Amino acid sequence: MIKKVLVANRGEIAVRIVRSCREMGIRSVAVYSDADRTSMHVRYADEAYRLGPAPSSESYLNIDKIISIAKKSKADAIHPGYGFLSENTDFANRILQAGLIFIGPSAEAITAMGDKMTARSLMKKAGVTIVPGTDELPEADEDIKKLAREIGYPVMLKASAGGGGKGMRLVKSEEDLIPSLLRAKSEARTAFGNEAVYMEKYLLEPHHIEFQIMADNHGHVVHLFERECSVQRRHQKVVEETPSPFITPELRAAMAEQAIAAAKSVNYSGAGTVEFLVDKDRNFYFLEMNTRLQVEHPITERVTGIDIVKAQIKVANNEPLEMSQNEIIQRGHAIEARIYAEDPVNNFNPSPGLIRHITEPLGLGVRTDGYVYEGFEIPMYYDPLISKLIVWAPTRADAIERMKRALYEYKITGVKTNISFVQSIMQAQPFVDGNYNTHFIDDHIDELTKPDTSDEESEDIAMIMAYLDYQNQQNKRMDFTKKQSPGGSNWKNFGRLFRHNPY
Amino acid sequence: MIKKVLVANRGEIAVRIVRSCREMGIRSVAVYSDADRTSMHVRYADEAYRLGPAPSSESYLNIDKIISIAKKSKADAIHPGYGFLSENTDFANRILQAGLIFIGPSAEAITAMGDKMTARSLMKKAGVTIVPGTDELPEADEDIKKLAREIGYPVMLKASAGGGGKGMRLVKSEEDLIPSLLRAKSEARTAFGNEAVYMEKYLLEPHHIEFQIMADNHGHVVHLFERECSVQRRHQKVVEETPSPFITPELRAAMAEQAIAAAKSVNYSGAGTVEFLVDKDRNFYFLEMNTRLQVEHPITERVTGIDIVKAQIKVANNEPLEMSQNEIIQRGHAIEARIYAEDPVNNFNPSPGLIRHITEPLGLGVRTDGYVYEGFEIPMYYDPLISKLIVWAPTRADAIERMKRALYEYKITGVKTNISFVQSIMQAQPFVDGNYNTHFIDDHIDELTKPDTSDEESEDIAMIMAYLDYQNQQNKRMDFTKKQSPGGSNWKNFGRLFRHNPY
Amino acid sequence: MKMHVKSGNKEKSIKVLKKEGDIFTVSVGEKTYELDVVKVEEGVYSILNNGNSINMEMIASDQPGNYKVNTLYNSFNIDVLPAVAFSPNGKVKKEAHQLIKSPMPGKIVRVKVKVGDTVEAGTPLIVLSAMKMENEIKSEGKGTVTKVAVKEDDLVKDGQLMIDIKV
Amino acid sequence: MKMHVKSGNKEKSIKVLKKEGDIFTVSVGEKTYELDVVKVEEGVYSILNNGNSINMEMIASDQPGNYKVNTLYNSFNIDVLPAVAFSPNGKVKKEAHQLIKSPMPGKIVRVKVKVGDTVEAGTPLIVLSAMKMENEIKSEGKGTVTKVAVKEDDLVKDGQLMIDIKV
Repeated sequence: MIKKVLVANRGEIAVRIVRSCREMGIRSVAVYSDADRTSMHVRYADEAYRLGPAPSSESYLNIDKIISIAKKSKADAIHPGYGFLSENTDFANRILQAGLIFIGPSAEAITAMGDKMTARSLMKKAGVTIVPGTDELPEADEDIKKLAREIGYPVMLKASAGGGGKGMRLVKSEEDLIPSLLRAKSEARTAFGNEAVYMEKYLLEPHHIEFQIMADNHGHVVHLFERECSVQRRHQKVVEETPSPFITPELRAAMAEQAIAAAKSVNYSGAGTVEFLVDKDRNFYFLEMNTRLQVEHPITERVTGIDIVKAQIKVANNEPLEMSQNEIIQRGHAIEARIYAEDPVNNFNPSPGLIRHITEPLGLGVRTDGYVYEGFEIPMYYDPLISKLIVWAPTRADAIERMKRALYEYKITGVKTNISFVQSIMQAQPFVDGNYNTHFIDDHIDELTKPDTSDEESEDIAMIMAYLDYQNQQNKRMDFTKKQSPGGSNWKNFGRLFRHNPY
Repeated sequence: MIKKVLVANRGEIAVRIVRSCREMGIRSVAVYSDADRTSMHVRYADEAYRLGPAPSSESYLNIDKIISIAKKSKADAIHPGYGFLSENTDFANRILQAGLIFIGPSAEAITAMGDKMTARSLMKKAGVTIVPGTDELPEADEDIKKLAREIGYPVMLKASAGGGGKGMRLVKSEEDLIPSLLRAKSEARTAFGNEAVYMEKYLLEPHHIEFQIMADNHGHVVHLFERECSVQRRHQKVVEETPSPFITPELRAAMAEQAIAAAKSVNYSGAGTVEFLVDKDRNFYFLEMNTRLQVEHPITERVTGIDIVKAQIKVANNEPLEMSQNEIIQRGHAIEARIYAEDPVNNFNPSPGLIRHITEPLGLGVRTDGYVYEGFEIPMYYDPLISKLIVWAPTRADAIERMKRALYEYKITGVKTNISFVQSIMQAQPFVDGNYNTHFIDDHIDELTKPDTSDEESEDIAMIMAYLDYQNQQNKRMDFTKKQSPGGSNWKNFGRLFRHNPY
Repeated sequence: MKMHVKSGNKEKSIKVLKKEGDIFTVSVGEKTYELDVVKVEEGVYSILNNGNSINMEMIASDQPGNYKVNTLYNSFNIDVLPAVAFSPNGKVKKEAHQLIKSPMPGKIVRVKVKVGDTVEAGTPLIVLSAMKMENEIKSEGKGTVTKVAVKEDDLVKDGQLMIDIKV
Repeated sequence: MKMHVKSGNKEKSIKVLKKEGDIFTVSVGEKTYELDVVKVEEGVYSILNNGNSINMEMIASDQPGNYKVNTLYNSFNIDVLPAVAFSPNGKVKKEAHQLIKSPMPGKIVRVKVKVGDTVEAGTPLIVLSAMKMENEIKSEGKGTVTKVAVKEDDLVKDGQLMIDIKV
């Protein structure tokens, strides 16, 4: 029985994993880089140990150090979260060699699925449909160009070890091919320590739809239905929903069957995700299998009622799955919005920095999984994901209205965020109609990022408030010392704007 | 069609109602007393208008003023929330006379159920079982004592116009009868403007179990299952859960049938709650019907998926109910904890004051409905309810673990709260076993309020931190001016404890 | 600098032996702790003690050096005693007055005694209303009312003196 | 005191005509507003304008009088111009330099030009990395590099000058 889990990750997913540990009575161990000493996962876990300097390569990717902390803290299992070492075969092996439990699938399954090219040939054998494409690309530019011409533009370059959009480039014409390849290789090397890149046909109006898989060590494999993840920018998901508004019940059944076949072909264990591309004619192709917890797992949790992290831990404990396929029912509709520290109107540039003020959306049907708090400085070394906002409602239309309400309540300042950008997505007709594919953001970027037509009244009042605040600042020192505070201390200077009348 | 709703209330319930309005595209109008200008419902609604001075009688109970604001702001409906004017027949009538929609049942139904004595005789006629008791009490002390002796001690004194524990007193022996009566009358007068009090037999080991009713204007009445509300202090609910761990499926069906009969007997419309007392032998008695939204409605929302406020508004729009009885299914288990600004170790004394710091519990299966924020001063004029923490999980055991996790995350300082008291309830064996009745808190008050045996290490570290913080304060002014801030302003002084080394 | 700190009845001497970056080595009474201390929010500290992650919130009161310290499940009332003011033998003179202070912010509904009245243990003194609850405040012992500092409808703060009773 | 306030290209004069408690009567350009203004959190105001409930957050920048003001869906960049400094005809001299500033906090991965290089519109200047994304920053027009203020592996702040190009 697992009694103490080391979470080899940071940010919202580390906090989320510790939450489930806490509910199961399992002690949690956080690890942190120097940039994360004040991060919420450190404060929230039962124990916390320093890994090393800020760069991932010296901290969250440092296998030796993580395992030595696990031993020292007497953790009996390691949860890798997503990203970082979550799909690293060496890490899984080293954990097992150290006599610890890896909360994830076997090293063999990671290896098989982790290298996208191996996975493609494996799926071909298992009878799972794959997207036309290449093996690892040859050295010579001319050979690469030839392959691209054979497949036909546009083509997609992908890091073999990839995930999360890193090392991925869409190439529309031959002149962009080699520069894009160099950039993709560079990103792949930085992100995964492996610069192998391959090429795939780029499908027309494709949907990105994935199936959540749960499997135990006793041969049971179930799916927890699909997630529609076609709202993407820079090949990173922004909004996910379940059920998909695009697929039919028949298509859902066919895809679920292949997803389970894919998982079974590698004797999968634990939580995993089989990603498909579905073209406009509803042909579907295996894209890849992520052998880890997925960022967007909460929408599946919300419609099925299953806590996927708890289920992972139980599987790692060798327990059989608690649910059979016909007991798993999708109820209502769930949507997740990823809240990033980024500037949507400026090419989605990341915006690390100090969180000045935050108001979480609350109330009926709303969940946030985040990790920042007022006064926390988001480091520039890691992902720009601040939090995930998940809503549920009986119908898709209600869920969209609820998401709009929650986004209205969600206030984060100090850093730039994509909150109003997501609000624009919720109001865009193709999204409201459920009629969108992975080009949605690119095709509508202008209307999605255009500022609301500002009414003159709002602007006038903003000008007045800037003026009043400025005048108040000039008078502040005097007010501050004059103020009678009930607590005896000037804790915060709220309430009446001016303590005396300066006019 | 309702397009603009005035919410004649304050606090968490006003915010909660505005949330559903916002999701329905309905504009919301807040009203506020002078003590509530900065209250969240004022900030969160689309519009806000002043009612009057802080005391309820001059603000939230001022019918004339509320209706004139509704007219002025062109609201077409009024939602009364709970408490205040929510069960006031005059208010309902005046709203109709003004040509506005009252979001609630007919004035007749309020009158019938609002006066507890009338309701008793009505229920008797409708074949609903009632608790043995009296009509309005006679004048003479001796006559009252005689009635009490006939019923047999202990007896319960209740305000005829009552609700929420106000004007309610348990009397165990004759010597306490008259003093308790005077106190009950005084509270009833203050709270409801009506000092009529009656007496009921006090049942042994009683459970307080209530059924949520939804009815439309077209003769349909459904129930949304029960809520177990036996965890009470001073006759006010602290923790509620659904399903009840006490009742059997047969009992549930029998109670549901009587609940619907009670509602039908007054041609009920909208959301209402039929409260029962269930004794240790599972005999059940009609207690009262609350003709309004109930504080604890969110647990019902969570297990049924129905937004009760939206359903109320749709009924007020004359729409037929969207759901038939057999489509309403209870899934999983939900628990609500009421978070009060009070001091459990000091007789639950209220603790109004300034909120210094608040951290909301977040993540899977957690909802909070609140209204306070950092820097807000909880007024002393109104209810001590700060927020409601609602959790859901597939099973009762999981829900308790999740509640403990959420309470662990919930931090409110500046005022005293009952958060750690609720944490003790979640750990108390009778609660864990689902084996408790309305005496639970009184019977276990010592163990529920006893501080955790403080380990020496915690205390040592607390002493060190007080010392370090004190020293830091002494050095602060110097640090503050020395600090290089990236934003150019000393926004907050976080991070390293001392900017220089004073040792 | 060695100082004394009180928590409830316990009193210990504290000394910072070493400070390196955020790591404080501190002796408390007989024991020594090595703590990694970072201030994360206003009045909130994250502390790592030998790997254990602890969050503590400090609420300073009106009195200098007096803190309420909230940990996970405990709350300590702690006084930092300035070395000069520290006098181990200086006992406060036994109180000959019963000072009735308001246990909460609220409004005076009724004052049931006047100056000169003699009271017994249990005599009702004041009815105080806050958040719609009426609370009767009673005398803890016998004595004579020497001062009534509030009247009906007055708003009182937490801890405000209402009545002085000479024992 | 009448002052000028700028929002983007718009410039208006503002004057507080009356202040009673929290009610401010203010003229802005041609219009007059009566606003109920209360500060509710640090930098956050609740404003009632003729019944409409508005929340505004003010973020002061380094420059005195410069604010980013966030409303529900809009964000305004506003400058309060001190009356003395206000000079309606004082236009800034046309910029003869292209100043390449960092668009975000990050780390310099590569510097692709050196002092003396001539660049065209679209010439890659710098590769900047933040939050695991590499961004190539290009020249907007032609010119000559006169200054390179950063080198590889430098950490830069948002808005920090990296390269100066003489147009």
